[in-house]
Order: sequence, then C-alpha cells, then structure tokens
Amino acid sequence: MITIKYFGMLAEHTQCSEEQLEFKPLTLSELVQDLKVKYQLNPASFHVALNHKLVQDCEDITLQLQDEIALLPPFAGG
Amino acid sequence: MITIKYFGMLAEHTQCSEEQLEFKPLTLSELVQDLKVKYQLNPASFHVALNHKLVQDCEDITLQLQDEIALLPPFAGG
Amino acid sequence: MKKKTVFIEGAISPNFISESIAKHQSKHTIGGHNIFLGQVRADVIDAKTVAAIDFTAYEDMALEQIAEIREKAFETYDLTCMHIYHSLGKIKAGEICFFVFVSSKHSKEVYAATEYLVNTIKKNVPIFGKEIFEDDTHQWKTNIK
Amino acid sequence: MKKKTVFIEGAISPNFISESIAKHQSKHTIGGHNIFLGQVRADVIDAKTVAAIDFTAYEDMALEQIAEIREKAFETYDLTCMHIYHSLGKIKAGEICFFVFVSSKHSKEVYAATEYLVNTIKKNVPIFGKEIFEDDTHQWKTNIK
Repeated sequence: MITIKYFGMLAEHTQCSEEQLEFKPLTLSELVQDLKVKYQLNPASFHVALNHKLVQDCEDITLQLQDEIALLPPFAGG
Repeated sequence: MITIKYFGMLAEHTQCSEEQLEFKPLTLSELVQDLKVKYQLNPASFHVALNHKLVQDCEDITLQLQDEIALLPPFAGG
Repeated sequence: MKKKTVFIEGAISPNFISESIAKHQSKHTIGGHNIFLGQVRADVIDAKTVAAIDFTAYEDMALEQIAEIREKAFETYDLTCMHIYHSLGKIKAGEICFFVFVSSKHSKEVYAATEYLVNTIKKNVPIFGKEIFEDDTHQWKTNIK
Repeated sequence: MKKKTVFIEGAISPNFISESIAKHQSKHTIGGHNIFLGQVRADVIDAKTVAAIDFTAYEDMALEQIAEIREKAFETYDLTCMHIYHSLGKIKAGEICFFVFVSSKHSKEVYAATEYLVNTIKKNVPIFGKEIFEDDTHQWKTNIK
C-alpha cells in the first residue's frame, strides 16, 4: 500500500485528508497525474512531498512499497 | 547658581553626585578645567553634557545662569 | 535529528511566554534574548473581516523541516538556546499563533537569527491556514514573499 | 516631546513582560511583535564572577534621548507600537534589566527596528552600570562597540 495525504484547501477540495492506494510500480508523476484526473486538481496549486521531502521533479522517481505522498497547497505558517 | 552632576565612576571618584556653584561668566571649558583640577579627573574618562545635551566642543560656550552641567563616564545601558 | 515540541493546540498565551522566559534566568551566560511573536490580524479582505485563522500542519514533515532549520541556525549564529512554537487549531484575531525565542551570550546575532528562523519557517514548513471571516465564510491564507 | 515611562526600579519580571504582551491583544492590526531582553550575565573577569549590576542613570537626559530615539524609529520603520524599559538599582545575574518591545502590521521591519533601538540606547543614553563581583568588589561596566 502507499499512503496519500491531502492538506488545507486540497483536503477541502478532495473531501479527504488521507487515503491508501494499492501499490503499483508507477512513477511519482504518473501517480500525481492519476490524482489530478480523479479529483480535477489544478497542478499549479500544490507541491508534492515524498516521505516528508518536497519533490521538484516527479518524472524519475518510481514509487516504493509504503511510500507516503502528500499534496501540499501554499504554506501559511507564521 | 549653576548645578554640576556627577555619575557612575565619576560620582564615586568625587564622592559627590551633585553640587551647586556660584555663577561666574566662564566658558564651559574653563569650568571643566577647574573641576579637573579640583577632583584630579582624567579628561579622557568622561563626556560633558550641558542642559541634557552632550557637548563636543566646550571652548565656545559661555555659561548661563542656572545651567546644568553633567560629567558622564562611559555609558553601560542594555 | 531530535524533534522538539513545536505544535501547541490553541493560542500561545502570554503566560506561556513568560514561563519560557523565566526558565532562562538560571542560564547565566545568556546576555540577550530575542523573541518574535506572530499575532493573528483582523485583515479586511473584500469588505469581510478575518475573525480567526484555523491552522493545520503536515506535522511529521513540519517537525523534520524545523529540526533542519534549527540545526542550520545553530551552525550560522552563535546561539545558546532556540525555541520554536506554532499553534494548531482556531486562533482568534489578536491571539498569538507563532513564538520564536532565541538567546545568545551577546545581543549582536539574535536579530538576524530570529529573522532567519521566522522567514524560513514561513517559507519551508508545511503549515496551512484557513482565514475564517466574521460571516463564517473562509479563504486559504498564502505566505507570499 | 512626550516622555514615556522607561525606568523601572529593580529587575524586569517575566510577568511584567507577559502583561505588556497581553495588552496588545486588543490591537487587531498588529501582525508581529519583536522583543529584545537584556539579561545580566555572570561574566568572569580576572577570576572574579559578576553577581549583579547596579544601574544608575542621568534620568532627565536619558528620557529626552530615548524620546528622540523613539521618534527617529517611528520615522524610519513602519511600527504600530514601541515600548522601552530599563532597570535601575541592583539587578542580579540571570535577571532582566532591559526590555525593548516593537510591534508592526507585518513582521518585515521589526528586527531592524529592535536592533536599531537596542544599539542606539546602549550608545547614546546616559545609563551607568557598576558590576558587583561575588566578593563585593566592583568595576564599572562600559559599552564598547
């Protein structure tokens, strides 16, 4: 299984803060593309974190079993 | 009368925090010279304030009745 | 990397701040403290007034980011202590949601250290804020540089 | 020029600081506070340890200087509030003797404003400090830049 987390306005939009998906050997960009289609997400509105690290380029990353992916809207701390 | 105030290590040295002197039409530098002699002060160790303002050049200032002069050692606030 | 307590449920009270200050009075090498406090503003946006901000965070990632930022700050500035607290949940206008507390032997470095911490946390730490207006509508806050 | 209360007899308590913070929670345009606290260090000088500093001031001149510094800071930085307190009398190592408190709509300017206030007050305000060692001897403190 892999875990997908949604935060802030994205959690509001997806109406879901966390979901588990069956593991498939996708690249991270393929997974994100699937989620965009599933939830009609605007790609400009979020960053992607993989196992707590921001990812700039999702192309070359192949998902591993038990990865945790997070879709993060703009930060607003402080 | 004019008032002379001493602070910090200068008050300790003169054993006096404030004194009143009879008014004479001296320049400020003449007055300071008199005080140096009276108390054996080291001129490098203090600044002079006249009516709450630091004075850089005492030469050209003539004392006025009721002036307040202060001899100020290095500042140590904060 | 050690993860210190950062997130506090609800507003940061003035009393919590004074207790943090008091704890440092036994540290006799400290000569200066600098404290930044973030307070929720009642901003008026399109004629609606912000009544509160509801903060959430990606806590695991946020704690890792803050631990890294702390290490970087200790490397860069000559600091004795550093404490960082951020509120989660609904914080009303006028309440304090962010508390950065830096101590050093001398005062010289504390300002830049505090500024670095505040700006880097705003920019790099996954904390999210829902601005709730007085009429109960809301918008999502964004830290724009 | 209005002269505000600056000098406080004895140490500045953490409680006094939290009360000052609490008073600003009704000001809903403030987004950031910055606080500098000067704490008496137990410096070791020639094998003797500082136990306390006894502060005195040329109060009339000091208040005029601080009023000028305040005006200059308000002109230079975009600030909502500014408070400055300094202790007089004997302040023990670990106690707080100096409290500078600046508030602004945004956090951007508060660090430089605090640094300006602290440095200018140290340099220009006639406050004097007798460092009292644990053996009751003393020396006079000097702010050397």
